[in-house]
Amino acid sequence: MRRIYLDHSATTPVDLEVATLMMTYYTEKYGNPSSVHGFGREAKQALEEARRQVAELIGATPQEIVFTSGGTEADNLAILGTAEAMRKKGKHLITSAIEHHAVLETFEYLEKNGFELTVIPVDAEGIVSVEDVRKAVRPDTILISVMHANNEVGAIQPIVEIGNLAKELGITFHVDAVQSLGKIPINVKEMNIDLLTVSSHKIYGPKGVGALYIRKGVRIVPLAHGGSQEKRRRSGTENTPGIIGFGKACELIGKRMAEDSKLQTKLRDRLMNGIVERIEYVKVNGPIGEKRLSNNVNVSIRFVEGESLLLSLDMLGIAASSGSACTSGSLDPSHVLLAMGLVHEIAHGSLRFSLGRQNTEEEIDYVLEQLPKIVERLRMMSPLYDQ
Amino acid sequence: MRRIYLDHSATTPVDLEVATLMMTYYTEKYGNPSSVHGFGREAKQALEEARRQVAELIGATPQEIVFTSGGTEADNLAILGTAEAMRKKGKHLITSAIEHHAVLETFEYLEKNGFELTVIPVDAEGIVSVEDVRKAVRPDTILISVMHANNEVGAIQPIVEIGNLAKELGITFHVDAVQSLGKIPINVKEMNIDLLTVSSHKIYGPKGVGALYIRKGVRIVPLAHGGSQEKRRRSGTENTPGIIGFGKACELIGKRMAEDSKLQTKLRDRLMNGIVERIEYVKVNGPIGEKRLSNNVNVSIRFVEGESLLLSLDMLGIAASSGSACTSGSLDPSHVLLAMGLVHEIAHGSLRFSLGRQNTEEEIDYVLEQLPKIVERLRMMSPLYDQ
Amino acid sequence: MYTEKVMDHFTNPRNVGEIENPDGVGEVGNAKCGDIMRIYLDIEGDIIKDVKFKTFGCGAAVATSSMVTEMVKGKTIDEAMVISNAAVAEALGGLPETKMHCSNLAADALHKAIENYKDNQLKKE
Amino acid sequence: MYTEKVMDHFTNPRNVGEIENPDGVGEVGNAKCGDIMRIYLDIEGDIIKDVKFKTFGCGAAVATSSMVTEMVKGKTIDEAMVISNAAVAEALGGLPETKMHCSNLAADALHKAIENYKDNQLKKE
Ligand SMILES: Cc1ncc(COP(=O)(O)O)c(C=O)c1O
Ligand SMILES: Cc1ncc(COP(=O)(O)O)c(C=O)c1O
Ligand code: FES
Ligand code: FES
Repeated sequence: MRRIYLDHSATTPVDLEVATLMMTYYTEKYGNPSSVHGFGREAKQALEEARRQVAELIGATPQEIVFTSGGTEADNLAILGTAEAMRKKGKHLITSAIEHHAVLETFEYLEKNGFELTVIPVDAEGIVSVEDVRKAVRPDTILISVMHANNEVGAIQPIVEIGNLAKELGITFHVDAVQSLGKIPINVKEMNIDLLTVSSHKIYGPKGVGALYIRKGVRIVPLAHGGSQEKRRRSGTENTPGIIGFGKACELIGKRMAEDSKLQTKLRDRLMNGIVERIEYVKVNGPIGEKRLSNNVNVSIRFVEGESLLLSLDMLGIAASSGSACTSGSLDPSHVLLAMGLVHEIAHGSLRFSLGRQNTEEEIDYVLEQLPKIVERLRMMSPLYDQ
Repeated sequence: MRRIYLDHSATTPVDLEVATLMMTYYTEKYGNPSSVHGFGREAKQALEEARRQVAELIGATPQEIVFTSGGTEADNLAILGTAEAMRKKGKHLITSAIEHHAVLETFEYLEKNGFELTVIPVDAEGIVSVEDVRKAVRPDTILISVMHANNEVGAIQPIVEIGNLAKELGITFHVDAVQSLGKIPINVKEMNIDLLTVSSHKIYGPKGVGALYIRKGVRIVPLAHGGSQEKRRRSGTENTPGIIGFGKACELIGKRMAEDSKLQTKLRDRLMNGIVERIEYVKVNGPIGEKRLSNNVNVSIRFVEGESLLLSLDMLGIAASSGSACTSGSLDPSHVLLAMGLVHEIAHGSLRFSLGRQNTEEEIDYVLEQLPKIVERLRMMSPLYDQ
Repeated sequence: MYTEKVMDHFTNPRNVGEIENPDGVGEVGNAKCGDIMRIYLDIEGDIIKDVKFKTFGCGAAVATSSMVTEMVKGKTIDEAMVISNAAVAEALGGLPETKMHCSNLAADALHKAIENYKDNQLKKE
Repeated sequence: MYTEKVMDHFTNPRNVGEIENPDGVGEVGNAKCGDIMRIYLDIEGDIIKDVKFKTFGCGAAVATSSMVTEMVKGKTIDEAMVISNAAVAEALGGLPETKMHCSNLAADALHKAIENYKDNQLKKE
């Protein structure tokens, strides 16, 4: 069976060059970077090279990069670490309604533990308004956290403007850039970002590796205790091969970003327009054009349910994802689509295709050929659909 | 230059079979295990197989295994998670003086935050007395944490007896088994262990992966917030290839444990006895015989300093480690050796060789040939040494 | 995640559709996830002669709908009334833990359709 | 972690040993890590004619000891007194951040040895 992978926002394959490099560090240069001997030194050196590569992609200095076990840990470290470090200064936190669970649930945990939280709404396209952020600020606000680009609908947020605001007000600014890294240029200095979350497995690097950029001078209380790795900001033997893979992936995507983006934008529009042309009662979710990630397609297909769509696509070897309640453990449909004002029933029938470097026009055309048939079949089964 | 790796307690190379398996999951079967489609399902399936493999090695059921980013995170999760879950029941914690930093520093953090801590001393061989643990128990004791085998001197602790005590008293019992896994048989049920920490990179698996065994019914508050991975006990996209590698490494070491142990015991004794015979003023640290890990050699060489020894060995391609202050960031010499009653100056000149599967007699003999010359040279330089 | 049997019933659902002038109709929405199912019955004497369904829902919802229609066809309404959610799930070779609630849809819609039939009978009398 | 120059001085330390009947001796222990260094001086007029050291310590301790002896040989004691820790570290091409304290050992022992020489001179007068 052919296999078409259109779920790159969930995770990407590891680049072969990256994987090959990692192999060396698994089986030959396997030293612990904390060790004094040659095995340790060669690992340490490669680790520091990776730190440089990650820093370069986001306009930071290597000393400002702390490696973690992924985006989730980096988000937690940023938010819990700031709250703990600043609790004497204030108790008010600001975030947006469309953040990833790793951000939202961490804030909700803090809210249950004595902090106060304002969740900024979004407009129908899924975009936060800078004015809303400004209005939410209080004298005791210690942290603003807004993602760079949303993982479900690809909506790019006005980070530069929020960064200016945060700087003007002297409030720590955290940005979850897991989905934008390698797709949109990032410069933490120019964007006035204090804390930035990135993750390796969304940019053709290995899973289980991420990093938090911590601007020089910004204090964070660590989550875990133990060894003095990462200048005491993150304990535990470093995942050296993983980190080295992440570094390499950053270097590669830095070079390829412009071209990748051009190609994927073309495929994205072909797919999005194709679906709208071929299927009735379809709504595109998220912004159109410049404000949308180059690899994101998100549509709601009325009268059918998301998991059924996914399963049907899967039987043809097409991998996608959905904001349907039925695909998640929680049984609530996508909080992002609901925040954008979609009713439950329509959010329920949403489908996300996220493109990657290896996708082809031919694959897109195959999806465009198959999807209408699937929708037709499911609609025939649906009590909500009356021809 | 030849390279002789004798630092397996710091980290091990990844088994080729393990690394090859991992490659498949990096580049081909790269799905996110939370995804509904085929890519996700094949990853999920392999993840669950790994969970079974880890569980089997320690006599647990798969549902009781939570994967983490390493031993440090597992230790933190066990200790912080129990303290948080049980804080209404009591505030008293018990651990030993020779625990790994990941355990000790986590307890010290809790001590600074309202808990009370008793640190049990050890005898001259580095072994905790069960009676001391019993005497330390109070009505409000909520957790006892004692490691299975010590990472510096290889001292194996009376875990069965402490487990019986903890069970009798109804106190949660955590064991850090990072160093014993794959070297001594472990059965969490028979040993009455409630929480057990293991780490992949000490058993020829990849770095950045570990697990916490949580006995069914024992409640733990998670460290991080976000996705609902690992039944909500550990959030973040799973490091699938790493976990799969860890599972395979568990399977392999389970099969090889008896033979590995026999071979390494022979090499260990050859090295330890050889050093004592060839060099004057040498003290073996830790127990001799049954109570010592099969792969650990630890000696204090008087009048010389540990880092100088390491560097000199390293120039000959021999990788070892030391309890010297000068090799650590903290500048305090090994807390383990100090707890065993060694004076600062002698602890300072300690050397650990930790053997692994690939070491040979010939390598040991090379060390035995070179080490006396190194010691001689450094002693000639030492103001403490008078012929 | 799903058994082969579930996938079979999802891919080739039995008895999809509507019955014109049915003797009983039952519709339920799953409060937990918002999925919806409708069942149509054609009853002669006490025997379920024909049954059809329409479902807006996940794979498990479709499969349990299909399965329950197969299970009741030709049965008496009393036999049908005692078919439980668990029985439907079991007939499919089991459902994932998080999907057990989906089987409620099918059994509940069936029971509602039978009650609707009984109501209709009462009204006719 | 160490520069080539540090490793060179560690491997081939200059001026290791003792001086019989030295004009000045200085010994310091590094409070931070417990390492120990002893410096022996042979002084004629104001000039350091010979210098030897013994060190119990880390690689950086040995290398800075060796380096400092090279730096002062042939110098006047006034010139030697102004040699700082930083100067020794710099002469070695730098030291890792966590190892900067090691350079204290060498400069401090040197200065102590010179003071000891001065004390001895005073006693002779
Ligand atoms: C926006 C966003 N933030 C955070 C995460 C979590 O990162 P990780 O999967 O590395 O834990 C993800 C990935 O799912 C994401 O899309
Ligand atoms: C006894 C012990 N516990 C915990 C750890 C930490 O495990 P990891 O290196 O996987 O973070 C180690 C490893 O150094 C160890 O030896
Ligand atoms: S019926 Fe909604 S999740 Fe199955
Ligand atoms: S002098 Fe002790 S660490 Fe260098």
